[in-house]
Amino acid sequence: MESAKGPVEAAESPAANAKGPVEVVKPSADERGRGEASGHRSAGRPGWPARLGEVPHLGLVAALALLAVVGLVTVPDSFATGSNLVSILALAATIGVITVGATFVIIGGGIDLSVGAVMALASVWATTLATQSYGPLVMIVCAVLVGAGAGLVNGWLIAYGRLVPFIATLAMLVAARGLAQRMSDRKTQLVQQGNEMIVELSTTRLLGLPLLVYVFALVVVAGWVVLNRTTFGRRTYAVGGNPEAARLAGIDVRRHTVWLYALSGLCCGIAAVLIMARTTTGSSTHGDLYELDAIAAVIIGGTLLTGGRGSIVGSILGLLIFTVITNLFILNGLNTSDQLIAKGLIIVVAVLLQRRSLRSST
Amino acid sequence: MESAKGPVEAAESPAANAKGPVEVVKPSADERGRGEASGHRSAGRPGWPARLGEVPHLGLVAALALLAVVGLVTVPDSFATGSNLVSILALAATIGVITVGATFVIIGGGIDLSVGAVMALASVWATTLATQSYGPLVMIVCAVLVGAGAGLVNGWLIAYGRLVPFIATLAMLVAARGLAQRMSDRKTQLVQQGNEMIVELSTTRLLGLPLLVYVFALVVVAGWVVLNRTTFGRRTYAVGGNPEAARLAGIDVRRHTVWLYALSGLCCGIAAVLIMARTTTGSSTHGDLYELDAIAAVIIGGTLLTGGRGSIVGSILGLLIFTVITNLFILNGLNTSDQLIAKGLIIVVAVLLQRRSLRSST
Amino acid sequence: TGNTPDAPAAASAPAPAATGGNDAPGDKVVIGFSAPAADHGWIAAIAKNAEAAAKQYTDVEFKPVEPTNDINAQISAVESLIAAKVAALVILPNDGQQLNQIARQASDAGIPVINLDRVFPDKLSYRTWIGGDNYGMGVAAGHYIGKTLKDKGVADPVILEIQGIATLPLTQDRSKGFEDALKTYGFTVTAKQDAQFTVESGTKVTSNLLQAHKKIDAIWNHDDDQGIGVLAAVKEAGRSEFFMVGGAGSANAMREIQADSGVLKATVTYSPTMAASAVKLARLIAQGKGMSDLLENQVPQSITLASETITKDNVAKYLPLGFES
Amino acid sequence: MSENSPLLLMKGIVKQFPGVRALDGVDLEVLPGEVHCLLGQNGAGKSTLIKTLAGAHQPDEGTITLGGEPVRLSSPIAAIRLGISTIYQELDLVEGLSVAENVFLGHEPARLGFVGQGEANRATRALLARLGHGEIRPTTQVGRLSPAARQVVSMARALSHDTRLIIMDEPSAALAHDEVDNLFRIIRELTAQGVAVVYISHRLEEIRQIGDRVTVLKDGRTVAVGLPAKDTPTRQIVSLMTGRNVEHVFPPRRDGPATGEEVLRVEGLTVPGVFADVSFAVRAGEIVGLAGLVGSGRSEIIEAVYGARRFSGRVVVEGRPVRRGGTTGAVRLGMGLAPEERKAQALLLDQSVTRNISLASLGRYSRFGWLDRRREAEDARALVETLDIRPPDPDRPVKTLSGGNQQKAVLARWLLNGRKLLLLDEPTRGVDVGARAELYAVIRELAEKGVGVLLVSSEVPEVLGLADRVLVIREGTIIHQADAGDLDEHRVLDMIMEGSAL
Ligand SMILES: Nc1ncnc2c1ncn2[C@@H]1O[C@H](COP(=O)(O)OP(=O)(O)OP(=O)(O)O)[C@@H](O)[C@H]1O
Ligand SMILES: Nc1ncnc2c1ncn2[C@@H]1O[C@H](COP(=O)(O)OP(=O)(O)OP(=O)(O)O)[C@@H](O)[C@H]1O
Ligand SMILES: O[C@@H]1[C@H](O)[C@H](O)CO[C@H]1O
Ligand SMILES: [Mg+2]
Ligand SMILES: [Mg+2]
Repeated sequence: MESAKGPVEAAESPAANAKGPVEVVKPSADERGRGEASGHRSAGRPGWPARLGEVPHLGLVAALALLAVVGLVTVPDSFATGSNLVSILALAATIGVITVGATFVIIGGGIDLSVGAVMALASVWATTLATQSYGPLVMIVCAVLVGAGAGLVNGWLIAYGRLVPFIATLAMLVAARGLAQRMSDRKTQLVQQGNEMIVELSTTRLLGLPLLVYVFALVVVAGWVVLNRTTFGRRTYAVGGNPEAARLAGIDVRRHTVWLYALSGLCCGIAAVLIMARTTTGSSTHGDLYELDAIAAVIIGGTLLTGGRGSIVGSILGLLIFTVITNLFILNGLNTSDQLIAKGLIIVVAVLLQRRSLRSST
Repeated sequence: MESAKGPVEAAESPAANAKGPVEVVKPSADERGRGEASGHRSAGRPGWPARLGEVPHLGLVAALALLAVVGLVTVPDSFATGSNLVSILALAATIGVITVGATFVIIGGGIDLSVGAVMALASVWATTLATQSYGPLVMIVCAVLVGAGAGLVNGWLIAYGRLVPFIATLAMLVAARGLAQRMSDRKTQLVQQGNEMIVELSTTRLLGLPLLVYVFALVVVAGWVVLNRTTFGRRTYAVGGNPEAARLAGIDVRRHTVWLYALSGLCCGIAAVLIMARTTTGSSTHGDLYELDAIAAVIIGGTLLTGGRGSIVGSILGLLIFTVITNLFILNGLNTSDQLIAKGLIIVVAVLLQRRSLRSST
Repeated sequence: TGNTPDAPAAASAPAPAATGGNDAPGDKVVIGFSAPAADHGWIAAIAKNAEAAAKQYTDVEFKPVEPTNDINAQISAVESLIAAKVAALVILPNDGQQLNQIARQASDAGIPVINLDRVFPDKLSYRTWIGGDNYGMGVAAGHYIGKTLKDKGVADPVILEIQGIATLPLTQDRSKGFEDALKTYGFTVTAKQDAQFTVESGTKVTSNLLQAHKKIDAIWNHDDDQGIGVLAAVKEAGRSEFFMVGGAGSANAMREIQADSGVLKATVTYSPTMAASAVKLARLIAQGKGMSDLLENQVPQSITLASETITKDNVAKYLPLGFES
Repeated sequence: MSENSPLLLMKGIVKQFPGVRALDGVDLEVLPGEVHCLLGQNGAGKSTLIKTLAGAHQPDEGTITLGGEPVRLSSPIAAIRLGISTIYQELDLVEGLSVAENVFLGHEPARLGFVGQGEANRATRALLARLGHGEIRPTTQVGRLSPAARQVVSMARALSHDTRLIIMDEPSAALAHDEVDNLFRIIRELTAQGVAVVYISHRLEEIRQIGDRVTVLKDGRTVAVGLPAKDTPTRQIVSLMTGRNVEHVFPPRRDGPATGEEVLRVEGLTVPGVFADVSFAVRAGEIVGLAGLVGSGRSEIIEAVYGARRFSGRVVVEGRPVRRGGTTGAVRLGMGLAPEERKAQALLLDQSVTRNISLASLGRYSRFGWLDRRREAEDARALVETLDIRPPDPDRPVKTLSGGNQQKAVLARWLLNGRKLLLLDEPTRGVDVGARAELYAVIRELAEKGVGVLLVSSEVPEVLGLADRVLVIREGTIIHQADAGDLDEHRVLDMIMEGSAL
């Protein structure tokens, strides 16, 4: 686009030039031989979304709506009830918290396969008789610390040990499950009497919703705020999008990477508290295959597996799609085989829908 | 950074993928940011082998040797016996065949999570009473076709449907397992009398080795030749390394992508035959979590998850490490928990060893 | 198959049989052992019981191999035991059909195979089978539920079934037994879902099922390990209009039954003590001994444990046998 | 087709990108055997035009006629088959493959799918020899080559096809002086055989040397066709390109030696195998230029100073030493780096201009980590205006900007947070004359405000015109230092090539 300023000025003191962008779009450009198209070129479409990752998640919402319609048609009595919605949210809460952490890691260009195993380990550690003897608050702190600690190890191996994230977190997956089995002697550890506060997260309701749904909501909001409103979030996009550029801009990429995995581990620790609340147990079998579910939710939500782009809202929508699918299947009494087939198809359709909406909105 | 995967994305915004080519402009990735550079790192000096992927896999060989020493020390009587080596190879064969396909897909910039499920589906389809009535050859053809067909669907969804590989193949994983369960009515299907030819692949020995080890070897050799000596292999590196460059060089990136996944599916079909031979059954439960094992083997073998670099030999060495670990555990009678912990640690150590050997040789 | 609650649990008693001098040291034998990965209480108890039984004997060298859920790896594990020329093999296969060939190889090589729990289809593959009665378990649960509902005079009851791993033949046997027994009362299963034998999946499936069915009369849950999750979901939903029957007989389930504070009113046994018995049988067979209580000179070809129904009334007697999940 | 009928005719080509009309009715006519130069400012649409010609983009409107026949170039392979080969602006090579594999990518000599690698290597060796670069081995992996060598490989690839038209999009941007001469020799060879060349460059003197006719693009339209390349006055070309006259290319230098405080002192700086024992100083308000051949180690020196690579020796900024191998400290000490490869090393391509600008100054906009996004946006907008980044839309993803404007965005990043020392590596690579003048002015103004500047450029006139003092580097050592006014282009070229003219 052409500038309207005089040649000499341009050459000698561009900084002095105070011309605003509006002027450029003005028809004054006309004289220089470019009419309408000029403004068009320069300004782009009005309402062009600032960040691609934050394109309104129309496709996902559409997919969810479609699922809701299916629910209303096939199981009208049970689907749209308050208690079913609560149940869906409660189901989504555990993986949901993990998905928030996974979104950070993936936007930051990494991947965390260890989430389910770390959650299991945290749940086991927090429910050993030794830990339980200190009461519920210590149990919660323990779960969160174990999660964050495992995350730190992941981050350290990746950032300073220079292991590929896939391998480092796969090793953590395997080792954390082993450790969880060892600690629990492969037994399911019940939350003991006196520590029911933990279980009450699931049984106590506030305004009709179990407390753990509030925990979930809190984590999502906190995640959103950190990702979109803080320097940490901004750096996460930079580190994932172009680590070299981030480094040359003075960001300590390695340290940031460590924090990203620690954050993911922290989320696993919180998720461990929720799963303890829901199942009343800590167990080395908790969280099996969560890694696939969490990553799938993140990707369906529009985050690039290569990093640098994505959003929390998308991930949570992606996760809700999965949760609603399972809910619908069971409400309809489908057997597992048919569930699996249908789930595969729905994933494909949801993503295609999303793509279509992205395309038409650009 | 724009995804190095999804050929299509790159095709749409060529400007975006500048990252690939320039990154290595300064081979000194050494101090730059991320651990990922494993493959990169080896760049550097003259006299270095032409393709990075084919860097002598010193670290891997060292890790294997170390494991062998552990075996010789802890279980001297049973480890170094002929029959144990045969057993290791037979154990490696099934995933090994799959790993060859996975190596292609990953070098080509993709990922295939559906391998285990597709193998299960192929094994079930080939062992239905209907298929079995046509005899063993038809069973084999059926398995291979089902595998390749599923791969084609994957490839099509990714190349033309523009789904992210992770999602498309995850959907296939889920759907193929469901379909396998449905076809088999969740029952294990025995290879019938008259079709023992299949089972003989595992029981008949030639020069002391069961036939299926030869099948494995054949697939590895064929994979190596295709990857290193044909235009298809050459283009696989190009499509994975810089899809935009490949497109501009006149390669039909999408079609190539379809073939890559078809190849992976084909390998799953062959693996299905081997698992039928080994277990004398087709079952929807076969191949559980093979995807993680195969991908881990490929990555430990030095193939970049971002595509464009890698080798068959590395993948097979990576797989052998895993197999020998399992074998050692079996021989030592370790309990599961300790095994898992040990396995996690060994993975980390193996990769660090590999990295060290790479570093010291540059 | 018995669901008589007061039948003595002889076969499942872990205490050493004190008869006939069978426990006197004999030839030294190596007994190989292979089972699925101990990822839940029942299987863990299996491994533990086997080991404990072996420890009782100075003449037994116990050689367990890596427990795994990967068929391919279990085949390799058994291969390594064959190569080690053990005197007898105790195998709990991940899938009897899939492991049949390798068990057959062992038998052909002259190693007696004691097949535990999940059965090999080919009788030439094993010397003796010992296991629970899966069909009988279903029958026991079906009778308990059927009779209770009939007594209450419920017509057209909503009966739910929560299975374990759906792809296991034993699950299918259990469901069949359940269905058959209910039929005798004119009842059918309203809905069923499978829950992977894990606590978490028990919670997940149940909380959805509770949404699908606003009024339930009875639930049979196949497995007491996953049952902890099932009960948690019930508690979370605050539902109590129905009663529930468990499966396998974990100590935890028995305590719940004893306390009688929740929906769990009974469980039908499937005792992991069978592993201890299997090791004992393996020793006898390897040493060429018979079972001294029986007249025959040899150990029988198959032993099926009875599935017993544990309720509040008889739970005290069973509690010591319950395994910790 | 007769001698003088055009080989290629493009008429009314339109190409629309989301939000951008990159081509708005472009005409182009190329005769057989001529070197047809395409000129235009950054973002004028040159690359887009040649991509439609290469089959890489599909035009929305317009016709293309080749050798008198209307053609549809539906894919790169279609264009290649019609005898059009292209050297793209972004070096599009596959790093993991060898030189020969890259050259024959997509048309490998093969029998039954098996590559005749020997044959490919031989043919590649011949092509490289013809290009005057016999030293590049066909089996070397491209990832290990310097940018200049890669450019040669791209060229070899273009020549490996049977072509009648070769498009070169800024082929000289990564080349040093002597390399450019070599390139011109090859172009002359080609045109002598009747092959036409479409040549894009921002260096007008090159156009003069090699070009026959010139087409000028501005804002996605053709504004001049078929101007004689040798004798159209520069003033006319520039004003066609920019719509105005650019009078002073280089801003006037301050008189006398720099008297400011020393901001940077480098002593005995060494990175083994790349450069050794480099010592110099930069004062506040001074622009110090590093002149040298491509590959002489200038970028490495700058990166070492910035702490981006390990080194031995001492780097001191305002009395405080720089830690080796950590850029965070360098930024904290007040340094800023505009690296050589802006896309790979500086930009977050998917992100908005604003976010790219603020990346190194996030601390300024945050309290306890919380970002003040309003202030961030205001400052970014102000810088977009000050530097005249076009289009002036700070929310646009930076990847949709043309090269020159991307470079301005990188500079804006460091203008935002008041640097004491700026390290500029090839700040005008691929930047058009108009924008160049603006960049020069910005750099000079910064110096006037007391910023120390260390400048690397492969264009000797640029170093001489902009810098106060020049360090001449050859093979990793400083062989000469002088005030820019005491040097001329010839002397510097002699020194960097021969190292003798001390
Ligand atoms: N893939 C794309 N998506 C959106 N806009 C694009 C894309 N490619 C180019 N543009 C826009 O089209 C216009 C023309 O760009 P082009 O790259 O052709 O310019 P150029 O003349 O080659 O500039 P330079 O000299 O900087 O290389 C610019 O405004 C650019 O931002
Ligand atoms: N990590 C490395 N290992 C070995 N050699 C290297 C490494 N990095 C750079 N080099 C070599 O060091 C020399 C200096 O390169 P450098 O990029 O600094 O040159 P330059 O003067 O900046 O030229 P250009 O204009 O291409 O940037 C080159 O020969 C380059 O190939
Ligand atoms: O039969 C047993 C059990 O009953 C248990 O519940 C799960 O594992 C099976 O093998
Ligand atoms: Mg261009
Ligand atoms: Mg340089």
